[in-house]
Amino acid sequence: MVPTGYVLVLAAVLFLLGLVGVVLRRNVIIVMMSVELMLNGVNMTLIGFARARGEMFGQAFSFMIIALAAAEAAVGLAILVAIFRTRRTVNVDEISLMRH
Amino acid sequence: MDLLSQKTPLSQRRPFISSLMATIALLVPWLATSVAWATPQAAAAAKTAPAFNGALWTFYIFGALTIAGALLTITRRNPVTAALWLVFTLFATAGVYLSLHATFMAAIQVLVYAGAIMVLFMFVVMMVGNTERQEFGIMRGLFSKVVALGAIALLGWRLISLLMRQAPAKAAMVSDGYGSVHSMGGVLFREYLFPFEAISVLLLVAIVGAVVISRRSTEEKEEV
Amino acid sequence: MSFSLNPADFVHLAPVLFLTVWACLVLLASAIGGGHGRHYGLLAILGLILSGLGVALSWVQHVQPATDLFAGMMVVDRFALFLDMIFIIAGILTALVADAYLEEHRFTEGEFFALLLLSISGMMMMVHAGDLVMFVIGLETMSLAIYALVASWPGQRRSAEAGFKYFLMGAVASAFLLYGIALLYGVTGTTNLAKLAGVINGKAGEPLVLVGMFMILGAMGFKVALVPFHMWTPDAYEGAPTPVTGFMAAAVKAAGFGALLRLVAGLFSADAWTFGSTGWINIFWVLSVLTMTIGNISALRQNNVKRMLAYSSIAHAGYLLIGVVVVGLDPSQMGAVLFYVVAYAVTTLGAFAVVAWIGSRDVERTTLEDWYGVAKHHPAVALAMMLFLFSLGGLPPTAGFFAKFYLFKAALSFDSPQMLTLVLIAIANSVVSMYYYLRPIVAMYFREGASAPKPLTSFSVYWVLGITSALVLILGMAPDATLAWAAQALMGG
Amino acid sequence: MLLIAILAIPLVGAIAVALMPRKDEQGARHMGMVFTLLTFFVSLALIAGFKISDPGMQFEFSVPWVRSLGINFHVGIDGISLWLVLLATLLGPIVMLSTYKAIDTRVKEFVASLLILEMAMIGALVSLDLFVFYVFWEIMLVPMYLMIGVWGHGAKIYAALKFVLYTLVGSLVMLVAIIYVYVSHGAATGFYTFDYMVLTQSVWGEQAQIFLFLAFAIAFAIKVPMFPLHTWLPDAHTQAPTAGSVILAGVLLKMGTYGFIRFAIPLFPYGAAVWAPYISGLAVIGIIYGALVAYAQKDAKKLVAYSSVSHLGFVMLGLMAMNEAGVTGSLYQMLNHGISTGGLFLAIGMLYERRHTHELDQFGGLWRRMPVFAGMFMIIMLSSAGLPGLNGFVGEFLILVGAFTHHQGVAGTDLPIFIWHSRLMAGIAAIGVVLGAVYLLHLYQKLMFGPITQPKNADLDDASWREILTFAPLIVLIFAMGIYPKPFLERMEPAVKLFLKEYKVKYKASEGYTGQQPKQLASLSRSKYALPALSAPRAGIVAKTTMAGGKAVSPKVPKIVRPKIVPPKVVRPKIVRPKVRPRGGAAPAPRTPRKRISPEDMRRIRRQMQQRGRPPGRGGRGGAG
Repeated sequence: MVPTGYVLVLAAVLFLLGLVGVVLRRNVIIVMMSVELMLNGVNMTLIGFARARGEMFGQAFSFMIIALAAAEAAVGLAILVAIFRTRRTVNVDEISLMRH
Repeated sequence: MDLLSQKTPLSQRRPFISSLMATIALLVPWLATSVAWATPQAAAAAKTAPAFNGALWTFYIFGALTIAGALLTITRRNPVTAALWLVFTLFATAGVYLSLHATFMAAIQVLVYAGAIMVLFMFVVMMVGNTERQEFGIMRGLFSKVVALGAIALLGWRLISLLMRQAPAKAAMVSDGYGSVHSMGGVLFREYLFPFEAISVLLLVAIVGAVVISRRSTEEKEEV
Repeated sequence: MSFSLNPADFVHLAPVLFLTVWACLVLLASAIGGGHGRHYGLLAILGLILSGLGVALSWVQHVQPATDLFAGMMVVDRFALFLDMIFIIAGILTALVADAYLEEHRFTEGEFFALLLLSISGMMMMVHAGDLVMFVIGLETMSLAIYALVASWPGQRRSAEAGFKYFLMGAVASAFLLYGIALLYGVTGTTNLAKLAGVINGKAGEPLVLVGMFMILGAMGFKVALVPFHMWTPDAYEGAPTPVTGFMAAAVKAAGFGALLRLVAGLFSADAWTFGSTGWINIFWVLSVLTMTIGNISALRQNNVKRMLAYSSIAHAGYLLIGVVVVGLDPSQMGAVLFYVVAYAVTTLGAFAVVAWIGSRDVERTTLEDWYGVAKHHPAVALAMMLFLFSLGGLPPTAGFFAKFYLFKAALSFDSPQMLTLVLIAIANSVVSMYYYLRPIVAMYFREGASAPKPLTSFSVYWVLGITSALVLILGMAPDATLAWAAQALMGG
Repeated sequence: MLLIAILAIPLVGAIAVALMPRKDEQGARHMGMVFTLLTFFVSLALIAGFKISDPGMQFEFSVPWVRSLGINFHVGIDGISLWLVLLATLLGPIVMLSTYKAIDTRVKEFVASLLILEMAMIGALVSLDLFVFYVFWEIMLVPMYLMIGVWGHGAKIYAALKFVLYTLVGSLVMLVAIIYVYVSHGAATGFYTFDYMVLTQSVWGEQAQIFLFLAFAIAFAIKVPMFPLHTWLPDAHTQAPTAGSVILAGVLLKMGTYGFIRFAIPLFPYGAAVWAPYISGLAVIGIIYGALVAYAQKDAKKLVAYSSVSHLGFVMLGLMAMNEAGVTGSLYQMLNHGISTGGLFLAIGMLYERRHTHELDQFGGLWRRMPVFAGMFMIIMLSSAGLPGLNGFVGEFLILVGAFTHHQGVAGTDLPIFIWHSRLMAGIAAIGVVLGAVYLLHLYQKLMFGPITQPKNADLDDASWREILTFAPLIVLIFAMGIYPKPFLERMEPAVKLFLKEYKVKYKASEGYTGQQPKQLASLSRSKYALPALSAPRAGIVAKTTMAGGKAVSPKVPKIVRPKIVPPKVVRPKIVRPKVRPRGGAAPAPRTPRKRISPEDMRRIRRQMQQRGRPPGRGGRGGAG
């Protein structure tokens, strides 16, 4: 029997580590991976709570979140590819065109 | 946070990566054995011998691995390494799920997350190639980073202390089938029927979106 | 726990499902018919009109609110139907503009319109959601489609970058939203909105609930671009293809506010919360002041019309938050905020249609200098733009004025100094906003252009301009019918 | 219906002109001329049909506009607005005539703007519904903005922007006050309406009146413009084209003073009394300041612009005297100012057409080259300076008399301080009259007398027939109003008397009343129009939403006060309510024309109301009987 509090704290740490990655990392792909970490934290929270309540809804929810994460990753990576394709000839330092 | 990064290029770091992969490979049988520990039957059996709480130990070990993996994921300079560590983390997470009797979710985690999604990531990492190009960054400047870190630390401190105090003290007893494919199917095709269907729209959007984004303009096509 | 699938549930949700199917049809058509110059926009519009008819029928036929479709996952009430109608109208107008715009700028069309339809069905799911699961799925369907649409300009790095920025921030916001939901679920044991509204009263003081609600609020604030979470807006609006920008400003904002209102009415405004120690309403009050003030002040120094309109949309989100405050105090005042949403959506669609109209062939003429002398060469369009700008600024006899007036009236009907202050701040903001709304007029009317612009010539854009300016005037001068509809559009009603 | 026609003709004209081909500039001018003249002639019917002895509203017309909010398109005129409407319709063709040469770019748009502006001005003058008034008030901004911005000169964009933003600040504050009035009146009576005739039957508490009056007064004072808020005016005037200046000076500025007399003072008499000393003080400062600054100007147009500040100070001073002489005088002075300052701007515009400058130094000795023009200019100038025998004198004299007996106006106080205050004000204002003569003569002398120093002035043409025709009606009016003011004054008088009587009654009723809610007075003579018969808000929307505030207040300390709405128990008499159309139902029953209800009926209805509804002790029928 795992105390629910432990699970939730673990999940929160995962979520926060993901957040730290999002905020601090400059590499886009790693930032996206950090988002995945955050989503995992959410999933673990849901599953932990579901376990504590002895019901399945939380798990079903986290199932949905996995699908959602997949869809998000697909779109995000597609945009990324599009950026790098258009950027090939451009200087890397000039990251954003839209700065005012 | 880039202190831990290594300057050596990817090609010379093969041995490390293969050792990482080996670790991941080792994890798999471990996971398999944890299933045996973590099932309710095992837990029930464990009652007779309270000296060893299998689920809790599984949780400790995989929890530690999860955190380690997550830390490594967000600190690696090379996206390939980071992705591998993420896979590692996801495996470890699956282990945690097992300790929570969420067997189906653990399987899905390995199959879909660690499998499919991470393949997507790796694919893009490889396709984009040179990592120097991938700089983007939401936060700019040291100051804003420090502020953000402080905010996160504050949030984390509040959140964790709250969770410690407020978490349900005692988990419910669950029946044999809890977390199994059967019980999951029961929820997914009853109460969650509509979301289950609706999520297909989401996936459709993802597919169409990916197609739209990666299309080239007609002119460009003519040139190519 | 007994559950039986009621086939009638599908009928209730027919407009949503139909739209999804139609999107697939558009995809199929474009797969067969090829990519360019085939006016798939018209096909999409046909689907939208049919779906709109369904919504209208549902509105008319509606006797009892259907609140428990698919085990409480979906809700069909007049509130949602009203918003559906806004999405559909916004979709039709966007498709009309896009039809000309995409052709000019060489997009591949079929998928674009399929995404447009899918995003609308996502929005519909979101406002029809009776459960946080569906809420999230709807939100994500909408968002992913919009990310893709923003980044859909082929070969334009600006568009892809805007899309990525938007995507990344949106993904983080989603993670927060989900975490908040997870916490709520943990404390209350349910994700059903109706059940939550009942349970949450007793749990008002629980810190975990608070944290969860804050996270949800923050994520929704991101979606509707409230001020601490608005950073993405100008970039995304500027980088996106203009019809998409218009769609974002009108429909996405409407959807976000619709969802926010559902949450506010369901969760935040529970009696124990309203004036509790946390004071949800006070939070919205502060957000409102911040959003409109910072939105307006940032808009002041924009030389790019598209960016200026982006900041103006932030400011309008601030005004709309007044409506949220009002609804939080008294849910029967929903009409005021819904009317504002309609008026703002119509006006901003018109304004962005003009922005889309004026550019040509890979060049978007969006700086003020590009607009010099437009009134001389294209007096009708300049007049329409002036109308839209006055409506955004809230001058009579336009929709924007009446909406603002109605909103202020709703706010002042609470005899409270706090609301009076809020309205006065909004008034001060209106004056500030007038300053920058006048700038395009100055450019169009008072300055001489070096050369005549060569705008889009397709009639579909003129159609949009005609329809939106007519609607702006109708909503401003004969708002009776819309007011009545908006007043009927109550949740669970 | 006559008023509707007067409103509709310019609007139709604007649309017609807008649809004309761009090339046909002369055609657009003629079309504008036709429509402004038509408006003017139709408006003459107002004089013909005006009942002199009737102090109340005439030519009333009301049709529900936004039913769910109780907004009616309610228009009507009385002796106060009659002449202002006529001034607006008269200046229309005159201005149109003056633009034949002056405006040569985008003529079509100019004529359309002018017509819309005319419509909006008339609309603001005749509307008897606060919402309608506000709409017209704001619509005035747009064409004026375009006129200054597109056809102006110099720093026109700055001037146009300043004009819009200044006016907008005030009017939005007024909007809040209007909404507050609407909401609180509705909450107190259960009858949600913007109708002026209904709202004037209520008085608000002292505190509320002070703030509400201030909110209205800021809007109007900016428009007038009163002394510290006047800075937009010189810019707008100088940069605007002649036509714009004439309309601005002629009618637009009157909107401010008209707003005071029509809305701010009758609705909030107590607030007016509280602020009156300050306002008249500012008015006097405006008189002197405007005159001195005008004298210092080197630019003819700016000089006239500052003279407006001075003249409108007189108008405000008379108005704030709140006695018959003062109010009548300021009404009369509004007309005078419209005519004479309008004329001055026209004249300066004609000089500008010839020389493209407003600099005083560029002129001189024009008398010899342009005797006819100089003669007409002199008459207008003297009228503006208040020469006895011309119209300006009558107005200024009345105002000074009124201001001198100011103390009798402010709620009948005879405290020495009020007496001395009023004497002081009148005394300083009298100095202003002298200063007025000084700067106007200075202007005339600079322009007309002396040697011709600039060679360009040596071959200027005298006034053309078109220009003479432009001036003719003004000059006729200057003499007519100066020599025989009776026809004008006798139509104003009953309305002014009624205005003052109601002011006193309502002042007494609101003195010492500190309630949050407005209370209704049953005893106002004009109340025969004030039946809630116009269009009650459709059952449901407003009433329900505003009465649904009955949620349980949480035990914790409320940060926002829940609406304190007493559920109105007033049962309104069934007879006078219109048939409420069932929503979404069949076609509405044809609207029967609103019945004039005889005093007997009125009494009966009021009795019914009292018997059925008024819960005793709500202080509803307090006030002075």
